[in-house]
Amino acid sequence: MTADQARVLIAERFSGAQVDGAAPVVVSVARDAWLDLARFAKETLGCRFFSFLSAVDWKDEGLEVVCKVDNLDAGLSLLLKTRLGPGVSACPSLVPVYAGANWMERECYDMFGIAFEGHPDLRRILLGDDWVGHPLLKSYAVDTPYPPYR
Amino acid sequence: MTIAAPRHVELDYTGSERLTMNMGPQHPSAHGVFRAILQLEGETVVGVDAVIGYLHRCHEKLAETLTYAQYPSIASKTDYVAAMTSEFAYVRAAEMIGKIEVPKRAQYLRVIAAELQRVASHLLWLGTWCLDMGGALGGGATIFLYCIREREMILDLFESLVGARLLYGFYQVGGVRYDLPAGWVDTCRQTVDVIDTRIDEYQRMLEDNPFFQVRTQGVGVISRELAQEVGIAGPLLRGSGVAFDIRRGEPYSSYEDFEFRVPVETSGDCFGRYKVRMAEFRESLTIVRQALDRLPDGPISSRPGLKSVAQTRIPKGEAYARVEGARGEVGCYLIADGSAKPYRMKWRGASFSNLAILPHIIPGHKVADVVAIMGSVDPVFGEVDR
Amino acid sequence: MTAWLLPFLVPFIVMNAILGIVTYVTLLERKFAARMQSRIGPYRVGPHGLLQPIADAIKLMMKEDVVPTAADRPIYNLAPIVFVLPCMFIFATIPFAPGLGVADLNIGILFFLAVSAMEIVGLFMAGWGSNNKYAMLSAMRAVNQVISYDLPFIFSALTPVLLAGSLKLSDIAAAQAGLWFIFYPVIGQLAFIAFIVSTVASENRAPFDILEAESELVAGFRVEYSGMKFALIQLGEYAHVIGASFLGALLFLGAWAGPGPEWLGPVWFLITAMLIFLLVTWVRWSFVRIRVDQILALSWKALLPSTLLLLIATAIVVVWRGVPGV
Amino acid sequence: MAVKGPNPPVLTPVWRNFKDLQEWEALHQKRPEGDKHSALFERVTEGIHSFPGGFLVTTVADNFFNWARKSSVWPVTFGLACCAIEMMATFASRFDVERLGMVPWASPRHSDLMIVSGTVTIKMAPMLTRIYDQMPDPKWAVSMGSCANSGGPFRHGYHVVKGVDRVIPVDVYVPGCPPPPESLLNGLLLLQDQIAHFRRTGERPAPNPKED
Repeated sequence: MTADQARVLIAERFSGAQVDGAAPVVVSVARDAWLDLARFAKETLGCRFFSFLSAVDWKDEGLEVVCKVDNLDAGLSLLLKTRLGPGVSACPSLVPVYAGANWMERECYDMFGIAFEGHPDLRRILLGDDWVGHPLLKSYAVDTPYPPYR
Repeated sequence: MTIAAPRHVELDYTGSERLTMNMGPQHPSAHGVFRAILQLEGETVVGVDAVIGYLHRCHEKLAETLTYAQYPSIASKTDYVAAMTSEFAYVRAAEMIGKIEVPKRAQYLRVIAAELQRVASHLLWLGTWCLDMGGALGGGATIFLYCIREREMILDLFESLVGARLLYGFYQVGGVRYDLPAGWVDTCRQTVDVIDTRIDEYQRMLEDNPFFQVRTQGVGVISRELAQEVGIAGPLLRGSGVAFDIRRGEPYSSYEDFEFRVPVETSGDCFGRYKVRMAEFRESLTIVRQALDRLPDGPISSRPGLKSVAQTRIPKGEAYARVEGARGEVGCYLIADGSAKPYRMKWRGASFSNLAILPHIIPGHKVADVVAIMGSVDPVFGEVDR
Repeated sequence: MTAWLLPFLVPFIVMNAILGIVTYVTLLERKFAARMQSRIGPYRVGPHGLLQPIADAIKLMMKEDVVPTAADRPIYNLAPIVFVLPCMFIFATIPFAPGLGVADLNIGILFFLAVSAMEIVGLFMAGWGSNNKYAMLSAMRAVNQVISYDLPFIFSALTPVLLAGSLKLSDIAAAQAGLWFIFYPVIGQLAFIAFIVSTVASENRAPFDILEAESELVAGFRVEYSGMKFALIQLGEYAHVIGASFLGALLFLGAWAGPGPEWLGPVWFLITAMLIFLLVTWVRWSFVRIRVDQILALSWKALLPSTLLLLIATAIVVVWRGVPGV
Repeated sequence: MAVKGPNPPVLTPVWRNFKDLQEWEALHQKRPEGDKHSALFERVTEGIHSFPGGFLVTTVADNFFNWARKSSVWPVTFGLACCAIEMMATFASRFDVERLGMVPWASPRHSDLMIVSGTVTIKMAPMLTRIYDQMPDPKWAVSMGSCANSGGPFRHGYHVVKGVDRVIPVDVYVPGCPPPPESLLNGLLLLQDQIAHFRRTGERPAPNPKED
């Protein structure tokens, strides 16, 4: 499975997807097709290796979820992206497809406040349970004090 | 195949109580600040909840406030046991976006530093793992102290190269910061030879030892499928039978010039991971020898004479760079917006993914195995919590 | 010296000598371990670190005595004493030279083995009374382990008893005047190995120190003890190991039999006992710890049957030769 | 799970308004009531001290006990971050703090010294205080590395406590990022000097009694 074949297959299956790049192949889809894309990447393209999942805060344009999966045997890398849209912070969870998404999505929830629908155990992972706010949002100051430690 | 959420093993247990035991955050075998909430039935662990974040130092947020010249020395504080490789990932991501050429000599110097760092990191892993299994008041302490002895030799090399022992700031965008001091190459050759013989000693000490074998063989087995799906990398992945090494799969920094073997074990248990790491020691030493032999002359940086910290500017773009760290795939997903600072940085810590395997493999083992498995995973909490 | 003073004076001397030996044995072990690990070990406190044990003891005495709120107070406070007493009693029957001992009972070895197994009571009290999960788990492991290893310990100690034909420790020592039991063909060596293994295990030393288990259970049953109580527990552990080393020297290494005049006997005894102690220490600092189920399997499946067979074989040999003794 | 609303409003940073030194003075911890002794012990020593010539006994005893305390300072193995690796190197063969009588113990109940080696985060700070409270008196704390001293390179982070002295009282500060083992060793020697001047009243002397 080369990057070209993968591009063609993705373009056939997902009509609204933007596909470019070679290493990694960057695929952007709508939020509804997110879970399908991951399942397709795993089952059809053979990308079994789950590398990471994170998000980017594009200020007014809203949040974007980024995920990278690999086909280690063929040397194919996919960078999957989906824009959630302004003001939306909910996204389908990838845990049913990739077990490794569990902690990554918890971290993403912790840092961006994205509620992953269908996640078995969505709670904060890095910060304490009583933390207020989601630090990696651009609206959060890096030196926000936290009483009583400050 | 979908792997279900962490399994709970039900035993034939007639008692009415389960013991909830906290391991950590301050625990001798936690390798830092890790808390595992274990559910015990007698001595057997039936469930584990891992609590991390005790060392969350806001790396990703701070990276947005620091320039490309400043951040590499902070990046070394993510994986502080193998600081050289964690700087490498960040610098490489910036170079990929900016399409910055790195001189050949700088590439070789990077390889030498990264491979020596891998040896140092694996030495610390061997020491602390045996410390976990043998106890601070037992045989493990002896091996630990031997390993630290060899690690000090490599740290001496780094100290004469960079001036620091643990966290370096050696890599910079476009090259490396310092050239080799006089006589360094000879000292390095001697050190490499000494460490090679010492590793033989450890192998003889450990592998023939029946106590060591019964503690490691068949303990903490990770299947090939589970390993890929959770995304564990490095020696753990290779210990589970997947022959994948980024240095071989997508060579960076002139790794294609060197001959080395990618060790693979199919057993997937602690002993398999041990064998992989022991083989990696040798391969790293081989690479260091080759790089020292073929070290080309030339400049050490394509952007010499850095005058201000904000001088390095990267055009708009994004890239994901990964390097093969001592614990696996250390990745840096960088989005640049054309200013002196990145817009967003995501750090893919190898230990974070590796640690996520624990809830899948620990249930069903004894309490004593928990520390053996923890040690074989070799987490560094700077990288887990970032 | 009046006769009524003697029963008080001799135990007093023996007790204090033992305390001195136990205190300095900690230094010996630390120096020995440091040399094994290419370190120096205690060096700066007094000349060559010779005052180190004294400083440690005084410091521990001056520490605050913390009792956890949730602890079972009577049991928690009593446990160190219950733990130390048997470890001190075991020296009662050991003759340090012909006629020099507190009480040379005619069932001396039986007394030793019985009392030495009693430390588990104090140990379990400590684990239970601390109301700490680590301590509790450690106490459970300790009971398992001590029960499993006392049998091979006793069987291997009985082999010299059969060879000497007496339960009296001074008789066993005297029987080795010609040939130390460790040099007794085949049986002697096997019994010695079994004795060392079960000593290491029943004294809870690494690699069988699952109840202390630094890396799993932090410090095991004594995790909540601080100050003087911790010092007592440490003292008891070391006294027990030293007691077992003396027993080993007495059973296998000829006790006070050695070259030189007769008054050198106690010195030889001390040296051979220290040799056994260093052997145990050597084992301690070179192996990784094994798991609790493996430890129990080793005892019940390997050590117990083999020591039992050895005992039977010894009995056959003794009957066949017709006379006890070498 | 329900869709979340818009992002929470920006919280205004407050601590920038402080000057660092004033802030430190206001926030750093003092030892609340000295070190604990039993009331009986206090009364007995007071009695001896008030006898004519009794001060000889008490001062000699003080010196003797302080010698014992400083000769066997047992640190708790408490590694937080990068500095913990250098702390391990200090305990290892080349630097070997056991020469000075230091044995690392795993349980805080057996220890006298806490080496805070690394960044203290807000999630870790309650655990750190708890471990400090578990140690029996008299106890000491060494703050190792700039992160523990002041927050270091992570001072501006939202999840970092800006110096461990805001959580527990500290006796010796060791600078460096991370401090090499030589530095830590020097800090431990300074601590020993300080312990040698420890007084029965529970007062602590100035950090460095040695005159160069």
